[in-house]
Amino acid sequence: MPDMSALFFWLLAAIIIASALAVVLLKNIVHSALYLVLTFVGVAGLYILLNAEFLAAVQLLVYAGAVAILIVFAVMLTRRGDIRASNLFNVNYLAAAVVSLALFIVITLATGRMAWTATPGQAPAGNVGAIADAFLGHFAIPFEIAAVLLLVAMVGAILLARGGKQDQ
Amino acid sequence: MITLNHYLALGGLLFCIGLFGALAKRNAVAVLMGIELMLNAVNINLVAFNHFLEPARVTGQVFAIFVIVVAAAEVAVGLALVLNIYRRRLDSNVDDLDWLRW
Amino acid sequence: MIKYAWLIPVFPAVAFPIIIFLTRKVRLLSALVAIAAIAASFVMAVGVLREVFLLGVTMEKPVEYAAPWLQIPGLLKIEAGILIDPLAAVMLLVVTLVALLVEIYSVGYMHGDPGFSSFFSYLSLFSASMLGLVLANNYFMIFFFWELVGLCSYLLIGFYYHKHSAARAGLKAFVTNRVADFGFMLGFFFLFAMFGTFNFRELAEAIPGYQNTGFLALAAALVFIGPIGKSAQFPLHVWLPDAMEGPTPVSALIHAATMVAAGVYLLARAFVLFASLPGIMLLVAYVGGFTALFSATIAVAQRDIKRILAYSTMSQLGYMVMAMGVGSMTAGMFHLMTHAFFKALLFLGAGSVIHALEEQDIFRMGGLYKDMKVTASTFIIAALALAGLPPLAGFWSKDEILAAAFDHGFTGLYILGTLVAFLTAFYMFRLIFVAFFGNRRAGLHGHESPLTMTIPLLILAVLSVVAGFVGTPFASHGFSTFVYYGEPHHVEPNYAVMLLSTLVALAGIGLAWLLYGRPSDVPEKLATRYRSIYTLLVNKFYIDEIYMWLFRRVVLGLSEAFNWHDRHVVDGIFDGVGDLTRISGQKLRFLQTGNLQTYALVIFTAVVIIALWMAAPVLGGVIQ
Amino acid sequence: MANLYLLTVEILTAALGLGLLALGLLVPKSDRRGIGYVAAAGLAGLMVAAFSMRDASGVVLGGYVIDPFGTYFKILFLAAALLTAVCSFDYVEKMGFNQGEYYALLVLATLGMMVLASSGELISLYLGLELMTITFCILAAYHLNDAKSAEAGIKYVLLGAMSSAILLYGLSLVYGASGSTVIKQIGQTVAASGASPALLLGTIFLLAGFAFKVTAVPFHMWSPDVYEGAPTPVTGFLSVASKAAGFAALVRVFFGALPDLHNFWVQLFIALAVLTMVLGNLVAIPQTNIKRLLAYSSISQAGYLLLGVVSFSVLGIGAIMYYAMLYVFGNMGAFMAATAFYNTEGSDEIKDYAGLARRSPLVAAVMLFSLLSLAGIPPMAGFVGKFYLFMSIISRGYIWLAILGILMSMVSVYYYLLVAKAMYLGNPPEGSRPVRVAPGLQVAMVVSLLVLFILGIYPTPLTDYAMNSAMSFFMP
Amino acid sequence: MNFPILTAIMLAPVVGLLLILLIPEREELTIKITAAVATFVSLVLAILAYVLFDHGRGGLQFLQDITWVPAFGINYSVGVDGMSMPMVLLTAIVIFTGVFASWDMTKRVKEFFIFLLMLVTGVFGVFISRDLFFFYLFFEVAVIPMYLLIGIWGSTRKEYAAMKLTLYLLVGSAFALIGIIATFLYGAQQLGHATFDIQTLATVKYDLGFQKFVFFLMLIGFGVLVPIWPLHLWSPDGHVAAPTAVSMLHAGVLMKLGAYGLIRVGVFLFPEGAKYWAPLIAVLCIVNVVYGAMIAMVQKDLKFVIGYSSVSHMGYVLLGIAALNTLSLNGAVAQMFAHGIMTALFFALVGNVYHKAHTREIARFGGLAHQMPRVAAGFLIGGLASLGLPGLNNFVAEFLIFMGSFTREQSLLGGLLSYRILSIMAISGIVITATYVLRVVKNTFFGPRKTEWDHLEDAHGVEMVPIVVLVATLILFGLLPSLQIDMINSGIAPLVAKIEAAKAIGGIF
Repeated sequence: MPDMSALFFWLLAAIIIASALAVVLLKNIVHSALYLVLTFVGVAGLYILLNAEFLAAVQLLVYAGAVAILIVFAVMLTRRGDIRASNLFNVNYLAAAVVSLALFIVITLATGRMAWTATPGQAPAGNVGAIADAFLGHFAIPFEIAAVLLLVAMVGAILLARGGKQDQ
Repeated sequence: MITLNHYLALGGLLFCIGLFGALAKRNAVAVLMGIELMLNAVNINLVAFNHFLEPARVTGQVFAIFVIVVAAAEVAVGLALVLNIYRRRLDSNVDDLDWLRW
Repeated sequence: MIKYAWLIPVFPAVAFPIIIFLTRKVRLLSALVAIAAIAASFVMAVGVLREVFLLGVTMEKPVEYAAPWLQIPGLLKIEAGILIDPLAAVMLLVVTLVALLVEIYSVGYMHGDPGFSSFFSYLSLFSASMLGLVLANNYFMIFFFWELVGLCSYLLIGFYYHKHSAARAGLKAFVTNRVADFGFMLGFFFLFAMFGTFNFRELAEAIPGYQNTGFLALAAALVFIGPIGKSAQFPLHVWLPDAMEGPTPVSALIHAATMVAAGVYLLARAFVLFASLPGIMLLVAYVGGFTALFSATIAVAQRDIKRILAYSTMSQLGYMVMAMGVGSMTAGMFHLMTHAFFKALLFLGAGSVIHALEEQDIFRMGGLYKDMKVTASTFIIAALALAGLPPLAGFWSKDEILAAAFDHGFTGLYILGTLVAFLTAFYMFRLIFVAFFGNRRAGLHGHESPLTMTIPLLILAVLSVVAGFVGTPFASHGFSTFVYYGEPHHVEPNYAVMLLSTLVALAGIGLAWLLYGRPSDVPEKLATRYRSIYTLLVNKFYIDEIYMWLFRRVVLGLSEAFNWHDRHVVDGIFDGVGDLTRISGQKLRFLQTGNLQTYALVIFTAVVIIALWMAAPVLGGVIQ
Repeated sequence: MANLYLLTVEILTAALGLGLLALGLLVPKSDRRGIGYVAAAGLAGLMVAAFSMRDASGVVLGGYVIDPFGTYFKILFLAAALLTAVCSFDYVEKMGFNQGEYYALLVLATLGMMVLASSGELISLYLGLELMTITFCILAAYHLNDAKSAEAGIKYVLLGAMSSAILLYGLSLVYGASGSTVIKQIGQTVAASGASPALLLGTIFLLAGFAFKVTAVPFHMWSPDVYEGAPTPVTGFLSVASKAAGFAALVRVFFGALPDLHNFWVQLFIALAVLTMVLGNLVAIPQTNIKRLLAYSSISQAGYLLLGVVSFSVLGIGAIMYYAMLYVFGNMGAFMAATAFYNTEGSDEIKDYAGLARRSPLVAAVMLFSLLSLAGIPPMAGFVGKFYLFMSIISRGYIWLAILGILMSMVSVYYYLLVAKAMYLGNPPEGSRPVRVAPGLQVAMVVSLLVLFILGIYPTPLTDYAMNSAMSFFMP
Repeated sequence: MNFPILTAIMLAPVVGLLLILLIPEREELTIKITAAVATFVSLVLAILAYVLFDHGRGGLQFLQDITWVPAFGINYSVGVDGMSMPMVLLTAIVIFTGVFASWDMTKRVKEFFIFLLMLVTGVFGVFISRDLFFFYLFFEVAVIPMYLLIGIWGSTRKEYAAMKLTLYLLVGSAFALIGIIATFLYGAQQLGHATFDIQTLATVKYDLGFQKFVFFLMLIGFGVLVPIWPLHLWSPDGHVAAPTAVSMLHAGVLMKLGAYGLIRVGVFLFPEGAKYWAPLIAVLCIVNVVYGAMIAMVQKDLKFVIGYSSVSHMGYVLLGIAALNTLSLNGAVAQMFAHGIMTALFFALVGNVYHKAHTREIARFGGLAHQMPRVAAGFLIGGLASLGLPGLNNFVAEFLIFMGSFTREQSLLGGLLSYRILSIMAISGIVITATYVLRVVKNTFFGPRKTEWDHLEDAHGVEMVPIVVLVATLILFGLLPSLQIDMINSGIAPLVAKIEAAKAIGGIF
C-alpha cells in the first residue's frame, strides 16, 4: 500500500512541521512544551512508517514521556511573570531566521542532488532482536559508555540542581 | 512514492526549525526545546537512511537510540543548570547571561 | 747601523708605555726616559745619515727592510717596513733633533704642570709616530703613522683639557685632519685598485708606465688632500692657528718637525705620482702659493704671538707645497729642514716669553729685549732667517723655491712668492718691534728662562744660521745632489732672484720699523681707513665662521632632521604596526558579546558560509 | 572476545571513576581530601598501564581501535588529568563540597576522551564525545557558589548541544553517503565512489562540530567565556585535554575516513587555521584576566595545531601529537601556577600578579616558562613543537601560512610577556606575603617544568614515538 | 683532541647558573664570584681554543657530534672555523668583563646573574653550532633572558625598550626560521636524507629562485639583529635601557649574531641569492653608516650616542658582507670582533659613570676627566677605536672592509652607482664618527672641573677589569692583526671559494 504510506507520511510531516513551528513561534512556553510533545509523537509515527517500531516506542517513552515532563517541570519551576509572554524572541531572531532558512536550502540542495547507493537486503522481521544483538555485540562499547554517560548526567543534574548553598 | 529524499527534506526542515528556535528564543528552556527538535531531525535522517539504504542492518536505529539517550542526558544537565541559574538570578533568559564576555 | 734603523721610532714608542705605566709618579724620571729615548733615536739618526753617505745610498738606490704585518694570500700584503733614502735620512735627523731639543726645553717649560709625565709620554708617542711615518715604506704604514700623528696632536693640543678652548682646538685639529685623511685614504685605495700594492718602490716602478692618467690624476688629487689637511693648506688650514692652545713646546714640535712636516714629506715621498701629472702639479703649486699669500696676509693683522707664528707656519708650508708643485722636491724639502729649525726656535722663544709673562698679546708686551736677552736675540735670529736675509738658513731655502718657480716658468707664482717674502719680513718684525723693543708695559716683567730652555734656543739659533749652507748654490755637493727627484742636479745661483728677495725682505723690515719701530698712530689710522680689509684679516677671512656655520646649520641640522625622522617616521611606522595590532585586538574582543545565542548564530552562519564558499562541489557538482 | 585485554586502560579508568564516586559517598566529609589523593594515585597507575600498552594494537568489536596513536593520546589525557587532580586538591577543598564527585567526573571525562581518541567507529566516537562534553558541562559549573561558573556551564551545555547537533547531522550524512559508521569502511567507500554533495556537506558539518571542540575560529566563541567561568583546574583540563581529544578524533575521522577528500577539506582547515591564529592572538592582547588570556592563547594554539592538519602528512600528524603533548604540560603549568596564585590570593587578574617573582619564585618561573613554551621559545618544548608544525606546512609549500603563523606566535610573545612583566618587573604590593603552595602542587609544577625543558632539549624519544604512530594513517 | 672544549665553553656558564640557583639570595658576593669563575673558565678555554686552532689547516675544528633527533637529521654537532672562533673569543671576553662591570649590582643579584648566564649560553651556542636546528635554537634562547634583564634591571623606558627589542628580534627570527626550514626541506629532497648540517646543506644546488627567496628571508631575519636600516630601532632603545653588562653583551655580541648568521647561513648556503641581494644590502648599509652616525651626533644621552654608533658601525659589517669578496668578508668578521670589544668597553665605562652619577645626560657632564681620569682614558681609547685609529683593532677591520668593497668592480643601477661610490660614501663615515665621538669625549670629560661631580670616584679595583681587558684586546689585535686575520681568513677562504664558484648573476639593481 504505497499510497497509504505516502498519505501517512504527508500527514505526519504536516503534524511534525506544524507543531515544530508552534514550538518555536508561540509566546507561551507551556504551549510550546505541549507542541513539543506533539512533535515527538509525530516523529514516533514516522519511525513506525520506517519499520522502526522499537525506536518509536523508545521515542514515545523517553522523549514524549520523560523529556517532555522534565521540560514542563522546568518551565513550572522557572516561571516568573506573565506566562503568556514567557517565550519571546531575542534580538537576533531575524538573522536566526535567515541563517536557518539558508541552512535548510543548503541541506536540501545537497541531499536532493544525491544519487544514494542502497545496499539491498531484507529487513529482519522483528528488529528488536537485531537491535539487542547490536547493543550487546557490535555496539557494546558505546552501550557501556552510554550507561556511564547517564550516570554522569544523573549525578551532575543532582549536583547542579541542588546547588552549593547548603554546604556553606 | 515517498522516497528517501522526502524524509531527508523533512529532517532538514525540522532541523532548521529547531535551529531557529535555539537561536531566536530568549528562554533557556525554549532553547533546549529547539535543540531537541534538531536532534529529532537527525534521528529521522538516521532511521530513514537505515530504512532505505541498508535495511538488513540496524545501525541507524541503534545510532538513533544512542542519540535519544544522549539527548535525555543533555536535557537533564541543561535543565539542572537552568534551575541553578534561575535560583541565583531569578531569570532564565539566556540573553541576560553576559557576565562573561570580551 | 742602517739595519737597525727601525729602532729609531721604537725608542720613543717604548718610552710611551713606560712613562704611562711605570714612571708616571716620578716626574723627572719620566722626562729622563723620554729624553733618553729620543736622544738614542737622534744618535741612531745621525748614524743612519752617516751610513747613507758612506754606503752611497741614493734616491735611486734606497735601502728597504720589511716584515709582513698583515697578509691575505694572493690579495693583500701589508708590510711593516722601512725605507731609507737620503730623503728619509735627512728627515729623521731633523725630527729627532727638533724633538730632542723640544723635550729638553719642556723640562723647564712644563715644570710644575700636573700633567708633566703625561706630557712627556705624549711627546714620545708623537715623535715615534712621526719617525715611523718618515721610515714607512708603503702607503699603508705611512697612513698608519699619519693617523697616530694626528692622535698625538689631538692629545697635545688638548693637553690643557680643563680649558674649553684647548679641548675644542684638539677636536678641531683631529676632525679637520680626518677630512683630509678621508681623501688620502681614498687616494691610496685608488692606487691599490690600480696597482695592487702599497709599496712605494713597487709603485714607483709601475706608475710611469700606467696608461689611464685620468684615474691616476684622481688618485693623486685625493692623496694630495692628505697634505692639505696635515700641512694646513687652504682650505683645511683652520686647525693650525687653534693648535697653539697646546703647550708651547708642542706648538714648536707640531709646527716644525712632526705634524705639519708630515704633509710635505708625503708629497715628497709620493713625488713620483705627482711628477707624472702636470695638471695635479699645477694644482699643488697653486694651492701652496695661495696658502702662502693668504696666511701671510692674515698674520699681518694678528696680535697673538703664537697666532702670528702659526700663520707664518702656514705661509711657509705654502712655500714648500708650492715648491713641490713647481717640481722642485729638493727646494721643498730644503725649506722644510731649515724652516724646522728656525720655526722651532721661534716657538720655543715665544714659549720662553709666555713662560715669563703669561701673556700672549704682543701689544701688551714691550721692551722684552732688556729682560730676556738670550730669548730675544735668538728670536731675532730666527726671525731674520724666516724673513730670508742672507746668509741665514731661510734665505737659501726660500731662495731656492723662488728660483725654482722662476726657472720652471711659473712667473706668477714667483711674484706671489716674492710678495709673501715681503709680508713675512713685515709681520715678523712687526712682532719683534712691538714685543721686544719699545717701552715696557705696566705689570709685565720678563725674566730670562732657565737653562734647560735657553740651551735649546741657542742650539737652534746656531742651526738657523748654518743649516742653510748645506744647500747653498755655492756648495758643489749640497742638498740638491742628495735629496732630489729624477736626476740629481745642481742649482746654479740666480743672483737676480737672490737680490730681489733680499731687497724685498729688507723692505718688509723697514716698513715694520716705520710703522711699529717707534711710537706711531699710523697703524691705527690704516686700520680705520681700511676697516673692512682690516676686519677681514683680523677675522681670518671668516673661514672658521663659515665652517662653523656649515657644521652647525647644515651638518647638525641634517642630523637633527635624521634624528627626528628616525624617532618619528621610522619608529612611528614600526610602532604603528604594533599599535595597530594591539588596537585591532581591542576592537575584535568586542565580537565576544557574552551572548551565547550570538555565538551559536556565528557558528551556523559560518557553516552556511563555508557551504556557499564550497558551493561548486557541494551544491552544484561533484569533484573528483 | 579474546582481545578485550586491549581495553584494559578504558576499563580501569571506568572502574576508577565509579570507585571514586562510591568512595565519595562512603568517606565522611572531613576526610574527603583523601579522595583526591586516591584519584591522583589511580591516574598515575593508569598512566603506567597505558604506557605499558604503548605498542599494543588491534581492533576490538570491529570498531574500536587500539593503536599507538590512540594510546599516545590516552597517556596524554591521563597526564593532563593527573596534573589537574593534583592541581585541584586545595582548590576543591576551598569550594568545600562534593569532592568525591569532582574527581570521579574528572576521571570519567578522561574516559570519554579515551573513547573519543580510540574510536574507529562513529557511534562510539559520538558517545565518547558526549561523555566528555557533558562531564565538562558539570565540571565547568562545579563552582556552585559562583554565578560565573554556572553561566559557564550553561553556555557550554547549550552551545555544546548545538554543536553536537550539527556534528550529528554530519555524521548522519556521512553514514547515509557511505552506508557505514566504521571509519575504515567509510574510507574504502569514499575511495571507491568519490565525493558526493551529501558527503561534502557532511564533511563541512563534521568540521563545524570538531572545530567547536578544538576551539577553531569562528567556532571558538564559547571557550573564552567557559574558560573564564569554570574552576581554574577544570579550565586547564578543558583547554588541554578536551582540545587534544578533539584533535585526535578529528585526525581519526578526516585522515581515516576522508583522506580522499583532502583537497576539499584542507582548504577549509586553512581558512580556520588562519582565522584562529590571527583572532586568538590578537584578542588575547587586551585581556586582563589570566584565565581569559590563557583561553585566547589556547584558541591560538588550536590554530597552530590545525596547521598539522592542513599539511595532511605524517609529519603533520606527528607534529600535532608532539605539540599536543607539550601543550598539556605548558598549559597545565600555567594553570597550575594560576591556581596556586588563586588559592592564596583569590584573584585571577594579571595586575595582581605584580611582583610575583619576589613572592614566589617557583610559581613565577613555572608561569613564565610555561608561557614561553606556549610561545615557542627555545629551549622550551613549545619551540620544537612549533618547529615540527611549521616544517610540516612548509613541506607542503604553504610558506605564507608558516610566516603568518610565526608572526602570530611572536604576537603571542607580546601578551605572554605582559604577564612576565607583571610578575618580574612589577613590585609586590605593600605588606604582601609569599605565595604558599601546597607540596603536591609544587611537585607537579616542577615536574611539568622539567618535562617542558626535557622535551625541548631532547625531543627525540617522543618525536620518534609520535612520528611512528602517525605513520599508520598513511599506510595502505 | 678528545676534550669537548667547545661544549665546555658553552656549559661553563650553565654550571655556574645551576650553582647560583643553589646559593641563597643574600650571599651576593658568592653569587658574583661564582659567575666570575664560570665565565673565567669559558674565557680561558676560549683563549686556549683560539691558540690551539690550526689556521694552516683551516676548516672546522674541535668537532663534536652527538646524534639528537635522527628522524630529522638533527645532530648536536659543534665546531668552529676561522670565522666563529673569534666570535667565541669575543663572547667569552665580553661576558667575563660584563660580570665585573656588574659587580656593584645590588638589586636582585641572584636572578640577574642567572639570566645573564642563560643569555650567554645561547650566544655561545650559536657560534659553535654546525647544525642549523641548534643554531636557531640557541639564537632564540638568548632573547627572553634579554627581555627580563632589560625589563628588571634597566633604566630609561625599560619596559618599552625591552618589549620592543624582544619583538623585533623575534619577528626577525621568524623569517629566519622559515628560511631554515625551507632550506632543510629542500636539502632533504635533494640529498635524499634529512640533515640540518650546514656543511652538508651547502653542497646542495639550490635553484636561483629559491636562493633569492630564502636569502631574502635570512636577510630580514638576521638583518634585524645586525641591525640593518630600517629595522634598527630596537637597538638604540634597547642599548639605552639595558643594564651595563647586558648592553655590553647585547651590543658587543648579540648584534654579531645577526651578521654571523647572515654570513654563515645566508651567504654560505645561498651565494647566488647573496649576489642578488648584495646591492640592496650595500645601499642600506650606507644609510646605516652615515645616517646612524649623524643621528649619533645629536644625541643627548651618552648611551644613545653609543647605541646609534653601533648602528653606524654595524653598517660597515654589512658593507663587508655586501661586497662579497675575501678582503671585505675578512674585514666584516674582524669588524664584528673589534666592534664588539670596543662597544663593550664603551658600555662598561658609561655604566660606571651612570652608576655613580645617576645620569647620562651629556650636557650635565663636563670635565669628568678631573674626577675620573681612568674612565676618561678608557673612553677616549674606545672612541679612538671607534673612529678607526690605526693601532687599534677596528682600524684593521674597517680598512679591510673598505679595501674589499672599494676594489669590487661592479656598477649598480645601470652605472649610476657602483660599489666604489658606495665605499666612498661609507668611508666618509670615518669623518662623521670622529666628529661625534670626540665631541662627546670633549663635552663629557674635558672642560673645567665641575664641583657637582666631585663625589664621583674613579674606576678602581674590580671595575678596572673590564677596562683593562678590553683595551688590551683592542691594542693587541690592533698592533698584531695577523693574529686575527690569519684565522679569519682560514674561515673565509672556503666561503669565498663558494661565492666564486657560484653563478655570476646580476644584483637586484
